[in-house]
Amino acid sequence: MPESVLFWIMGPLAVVAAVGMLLVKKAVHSALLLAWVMVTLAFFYIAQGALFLGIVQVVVYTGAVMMLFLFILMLVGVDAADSLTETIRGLRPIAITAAIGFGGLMVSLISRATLGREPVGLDAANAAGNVQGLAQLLFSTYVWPFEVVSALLITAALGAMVLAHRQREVARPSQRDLSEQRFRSGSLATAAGLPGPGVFARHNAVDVPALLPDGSAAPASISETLRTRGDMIDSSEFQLDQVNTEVREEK
Amino acid sequence: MNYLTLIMAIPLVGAALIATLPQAKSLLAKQFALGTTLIAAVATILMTVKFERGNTDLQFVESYDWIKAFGIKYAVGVDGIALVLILMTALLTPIVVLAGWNESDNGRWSTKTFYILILVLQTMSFGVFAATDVFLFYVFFEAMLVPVYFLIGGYGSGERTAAAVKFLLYSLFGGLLMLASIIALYVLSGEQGGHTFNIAALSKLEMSSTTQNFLFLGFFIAFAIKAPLFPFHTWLPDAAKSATPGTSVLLLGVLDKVGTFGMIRYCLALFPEATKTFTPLIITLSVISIVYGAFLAIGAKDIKRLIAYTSISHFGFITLGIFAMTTQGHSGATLYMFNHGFSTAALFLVAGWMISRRGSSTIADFGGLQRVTPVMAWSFFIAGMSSLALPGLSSFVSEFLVLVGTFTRYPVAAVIATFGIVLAALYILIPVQRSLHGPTTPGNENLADLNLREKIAIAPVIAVIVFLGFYPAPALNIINPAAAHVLSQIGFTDPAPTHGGK
Amino acid sequence: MNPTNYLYISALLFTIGAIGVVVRRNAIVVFMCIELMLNAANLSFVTFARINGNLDGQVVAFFTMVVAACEVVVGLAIIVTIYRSRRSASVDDASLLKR
Amino acid sequence: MLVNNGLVYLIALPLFGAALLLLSGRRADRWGHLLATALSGMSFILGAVQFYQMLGRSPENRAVSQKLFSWISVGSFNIDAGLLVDQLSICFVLLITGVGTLIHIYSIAYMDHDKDRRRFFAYLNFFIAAMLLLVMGDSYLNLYVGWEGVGLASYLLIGFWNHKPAYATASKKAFIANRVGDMGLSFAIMIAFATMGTVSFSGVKEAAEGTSQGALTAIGIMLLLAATGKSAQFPLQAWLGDAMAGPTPVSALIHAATMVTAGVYLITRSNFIFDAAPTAQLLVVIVGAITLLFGAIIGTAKDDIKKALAASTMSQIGYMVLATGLGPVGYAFAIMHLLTHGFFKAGMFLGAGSVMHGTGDEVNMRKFGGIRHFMPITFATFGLGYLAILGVPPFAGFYSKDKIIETAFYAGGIKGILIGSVALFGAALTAFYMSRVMILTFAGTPRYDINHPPHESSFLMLLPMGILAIGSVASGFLLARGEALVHWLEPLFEAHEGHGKEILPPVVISLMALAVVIIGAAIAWFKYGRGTVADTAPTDVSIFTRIARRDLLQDDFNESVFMRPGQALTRLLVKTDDVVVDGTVRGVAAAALASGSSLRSTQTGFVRSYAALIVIGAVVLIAAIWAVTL
Repeated sequence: MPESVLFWIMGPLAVVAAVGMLLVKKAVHSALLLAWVMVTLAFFYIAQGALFLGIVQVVVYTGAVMMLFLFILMLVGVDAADSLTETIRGLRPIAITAAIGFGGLMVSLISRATLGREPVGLDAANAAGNVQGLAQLLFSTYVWPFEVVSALLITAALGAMVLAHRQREVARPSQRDLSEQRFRSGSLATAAGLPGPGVFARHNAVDVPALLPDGSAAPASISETLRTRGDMIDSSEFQLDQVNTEVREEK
Repeated sequence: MNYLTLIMAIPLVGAALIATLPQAKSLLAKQFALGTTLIAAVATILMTVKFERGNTDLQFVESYDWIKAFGIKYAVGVDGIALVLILMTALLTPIVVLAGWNESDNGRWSTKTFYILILVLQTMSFGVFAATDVFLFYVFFEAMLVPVYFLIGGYGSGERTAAAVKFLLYSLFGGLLMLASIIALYVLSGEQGGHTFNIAALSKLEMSSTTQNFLFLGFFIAFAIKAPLFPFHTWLPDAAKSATPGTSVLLLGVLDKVGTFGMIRYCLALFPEATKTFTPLIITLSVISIVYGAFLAIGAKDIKRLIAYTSISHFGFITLGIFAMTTQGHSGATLYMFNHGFSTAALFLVAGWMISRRGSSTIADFGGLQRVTPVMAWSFFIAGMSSLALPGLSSFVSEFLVLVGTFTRYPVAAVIATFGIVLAALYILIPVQRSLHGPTTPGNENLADLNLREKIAIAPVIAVIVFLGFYPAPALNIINPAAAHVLSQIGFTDPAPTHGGK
Repeated sequence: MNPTNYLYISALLFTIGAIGVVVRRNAIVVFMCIELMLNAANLSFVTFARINGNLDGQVVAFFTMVVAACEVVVGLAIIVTIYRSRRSASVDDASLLKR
Repeated sequence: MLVNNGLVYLIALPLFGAALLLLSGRRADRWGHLLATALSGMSFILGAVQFYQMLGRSPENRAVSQKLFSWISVGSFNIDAGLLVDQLSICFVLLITGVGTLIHIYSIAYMDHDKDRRRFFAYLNFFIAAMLLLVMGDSYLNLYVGWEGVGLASYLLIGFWNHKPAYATASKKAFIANRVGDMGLSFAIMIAFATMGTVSFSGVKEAAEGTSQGALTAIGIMLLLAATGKSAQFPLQAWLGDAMAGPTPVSALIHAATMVTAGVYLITRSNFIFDAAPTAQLLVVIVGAITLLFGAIIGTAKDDIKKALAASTMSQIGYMVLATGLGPVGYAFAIMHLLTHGFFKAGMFLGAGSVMHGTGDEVNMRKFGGIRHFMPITFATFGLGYLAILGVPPFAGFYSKDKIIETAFYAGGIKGILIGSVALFGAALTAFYMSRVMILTFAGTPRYDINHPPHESSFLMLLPMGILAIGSVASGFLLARGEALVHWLEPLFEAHEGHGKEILPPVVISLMALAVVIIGAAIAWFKYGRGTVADTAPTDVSIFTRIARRDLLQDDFNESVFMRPGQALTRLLVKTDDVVVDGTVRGVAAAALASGSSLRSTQTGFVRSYAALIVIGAVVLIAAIWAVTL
């Protein structure tokens, strides 16, 4: 019974998380939801007597692979929030209909399929321990695929390195080059460097844009990453609404 | 190791060695290729010597399981017919290598690649003639296309890519039909006591006449495209025109023989009843090929296309001989395959030298070569004489045997085919007159005559042509028992003299 | 409990993953959806292993994980490369297949 | 039959010479012609030895044979490379090697200035070998080898100066006309094998008895076709005139004395077939008669001395063919005329060559005249030949030609009278055109630059002319004395019962022949001998003369009936191949391309749409499985 309880609680949650993956705007959120689904699956594995896989799922997938995803998200930029509007006309309804049809067919197939016997269960197979049982198979029957897969892994690692490696075609610009470039660009407005963030004496955090003389915010004063991510705090509250220009009478 | 596997392995080993050579050493690659093909030729000659002439069984037989699940074997063996074709291949390849010493220089890829392709092609050719497993045959049959495709597409001239693709598509189309037939045979064999691809076993299958007819057509169309027979011939002139002369020699001399060889080995042996059904049609096509090819040759303006068309005419003779179903026709056709290899080789090689010197393959651009380059002109003339089957040269023996053999059973076909010999005189003498005779036309005054290498290359070809013209017995002794055996297996006997009905 | 329920949930997750591949445009999200589909398949394998009473299904699931890892590594590297040259991670922008 | 293993050397010697001269290249320039002449001479000596030995044996045992090796052997088709020399062959062997050697000698001087003299001698030797093989082969197929061999030699020699386009064309024309004839020989061999199962002379002779008339007639007609090709008989006569493009010794040897008579040899050799096939025999007579007149008429109109002689050759061979068509009585006379003709015509050709040599290669007779003063020996030898061809007693032609005319008259019935008259009329025409040649060339006043008079030829050229002149005088008498040749050849032919019905006594026929000859010569004298002759051919002549000058329209006929339609057909087929046959293929390719490019629009390039398609595909697949398992 504990398994049923686990299933009926975790299962729907996993489905909800998966659906959420499709709906959320930001990729980071998708990644987090996916991590949740994976953890759920790890539970399921362990519940089904696949202890080793369950652990691997948590360690490798949720740990390593998802980290990789997040890492790349960071590299690529967190601006990667799609607009969820469809650009290819008619694709979405077709895709969703087809996918639902697919799912429906699968479900109906599964429900129609009968084994003709009760599920065996893994008690016998796991008698010597799940890890030992798996090892037995991996290093005997499946030793050849195992070796091949290891070769594949190495190849993939090398391939990723080759792909990700960027050959520099021109020398890295020196500070002098950058400076000259600034001066030669169309306007001299930024020649002396971009303005620093923060509102003097009120707020000096990096996410608050500086105020221009007319009191409006200067977007160029904060990091582009923060700007695109939308983590730019509205600086208007720090703005002095009206500078009291009235000179008080000296007592 | 058995001879057949040995001769198939030699070129492959050579190719592997050449592959290890540095790219820059093209001369070394050429020398390696020549050496390899010479070794293969010597091995093949030894094999021919060891061959038991009178024995009609397959010889040098080998059989190993290849793909057990489907009963596919690496099974090889030769009878007299296959042997002469293997011998021809083995003799022609070193000549081609030597004659086309500089053919690979202007190719898309390196010289190394050219010779690797040639050597691989040689192995495939040996294999296709030696295979006694239908599936193995099919594999070789299709695999041969690959090196030829690259040889035409990579080293040819003019519209070489288009020609290569045309060649490939035509051949693949035929191969596909054959594959369907082969699978059908395999299925049938499964229904009748065990899946197999063995020819001997397949020839004993029971089939309804409709099945036989369809399967026969599958094989026959593949071979008719390869041979090529009218109306499946249009790839040949394009391919021959675009390929290098050496490639053309292998294409017409060796590759196309697979078609006519296949007709004997597969169409006749596997489907004797269907053969009888289709014989009138095939005889008609052969006769059309003879006359049609000859007329097109007469009308050809390009010397390479001309030679290709003459070959279509000659292949008509070969097919005619095969389907005449007489010993003379069969022996003649097989001998014709051998002889045609050499006479076409001579024609193409000399034409190739003429073209490379003049920089044009249009007949009208030549003129008066006899005075400028006598040795080259003579070589071309002798090759031409062999092509028009002058008595005393090898083609005559085979052509006459085909005609006599056909006449005893199909007099009308033989009579029409004989008109081909007058047309042959025209299609040879017209280019001879235009290019060799007459005053030396501008552009031809300073052509160089054959150099020593070229003389060494062409001499053995002409020697074979002349020798077999006067004394064809060495070849006929090998062919005759096999040809008679094929006929007796499918139940044909020569017509007896009729005495005109008296 | 009847193990078939796991199969249902596997089918559902797989379908959701498939929809995600089609409708999302961010290459990384598409990738994650593919991972979801793989995981769904893995769940089926593990379930079948249980139904059949042997560990072969688990072994296959294990292999799938390794292959999926490889795929992620290479795939993400490709995404990075594309992003570098095109400044975009949208799969629609990379419609190089047509040209 | 006796076996003599030395026969092969007759052929091998000149063949060796040809190969050696061709292969050794310029190195042999200095001695090549001498070697070739010597080898030809040795062949003649060997032939003479054979002849001498033959004389010593009884008539039945005279034939000798040699089997070299099995040439082609497939099933029941067994051809040995075998040689056979019997009474008929030996006549040819002696003629070929004898006249051949003389012409070798002549050519040494004639071709002295040609830098390709070695090649010329190589060809000559090759011709001798091939011609010997033709007459010595023991089966039709062996004969065929020689038959095409001489065709090739003739092609090479006609085209010896092939850098002149017209000459190259002439050689090609000869080869192709010959090939048409060769086709006939092929047919004959094929029919013989299909009906009798053998193609050797002895085998066919035996089997002919049991073979139906129809088959024999077919073989006969095909052999006749072969003969018309090689011997320039109607309707394949057109090549001979153009063949005069070759050097004159070639014209003398090949196109007068030997090769062109091969057809007569073939028919005579196949007497057992023609004797059993009267229809074929009748055709032979008709062909002979037509050609006889055809050649003679052309001869009257030609101004080119060699072409006039060529036309005469055609006509004389017509006589021979006519004779062979008359059955057993005629064979011996045909051979006799062949031999005497070999002497006098070769002699006249050499004479013509000598004249050309002396006048700087001029061939137009209207540019000659009075040459007898400058070239007396040539005049004498040519004159003897002239008397011989006219059939003036006791010169050689009288014995042979008279007999043919006589036999023709005795052939019986209307046919006899008809062909006899044709032969007689032919004799008159012969007298006319030969006298014309004689008068225009040697008599009258010079019509050339008198400051550069012709000069007599060298001894090496005059010697063969002299010997041949002696032959022209004496050969007829020697062969006819006591019917020597008739008895010599008798064992080869079916026995025959004397002549046919003698409608006129032989003396009367001889006198008639003599009379028409005198009339013909006289007309020529009145027309050309008395006044001056224009040095250009008059153009205001009758339509008949114009047609005769155009070789009786033979080339126009061939051109309009065979050549132009053939060319049109070729062009049509080339077009068809490109448009219809290859067009179909290209059409299929184009259709594939078109359908491809229309399907291409479904490929948007968006990965996601492909993914959607994959999903749809999976749905369809699963639905299919679901439906099947339902």
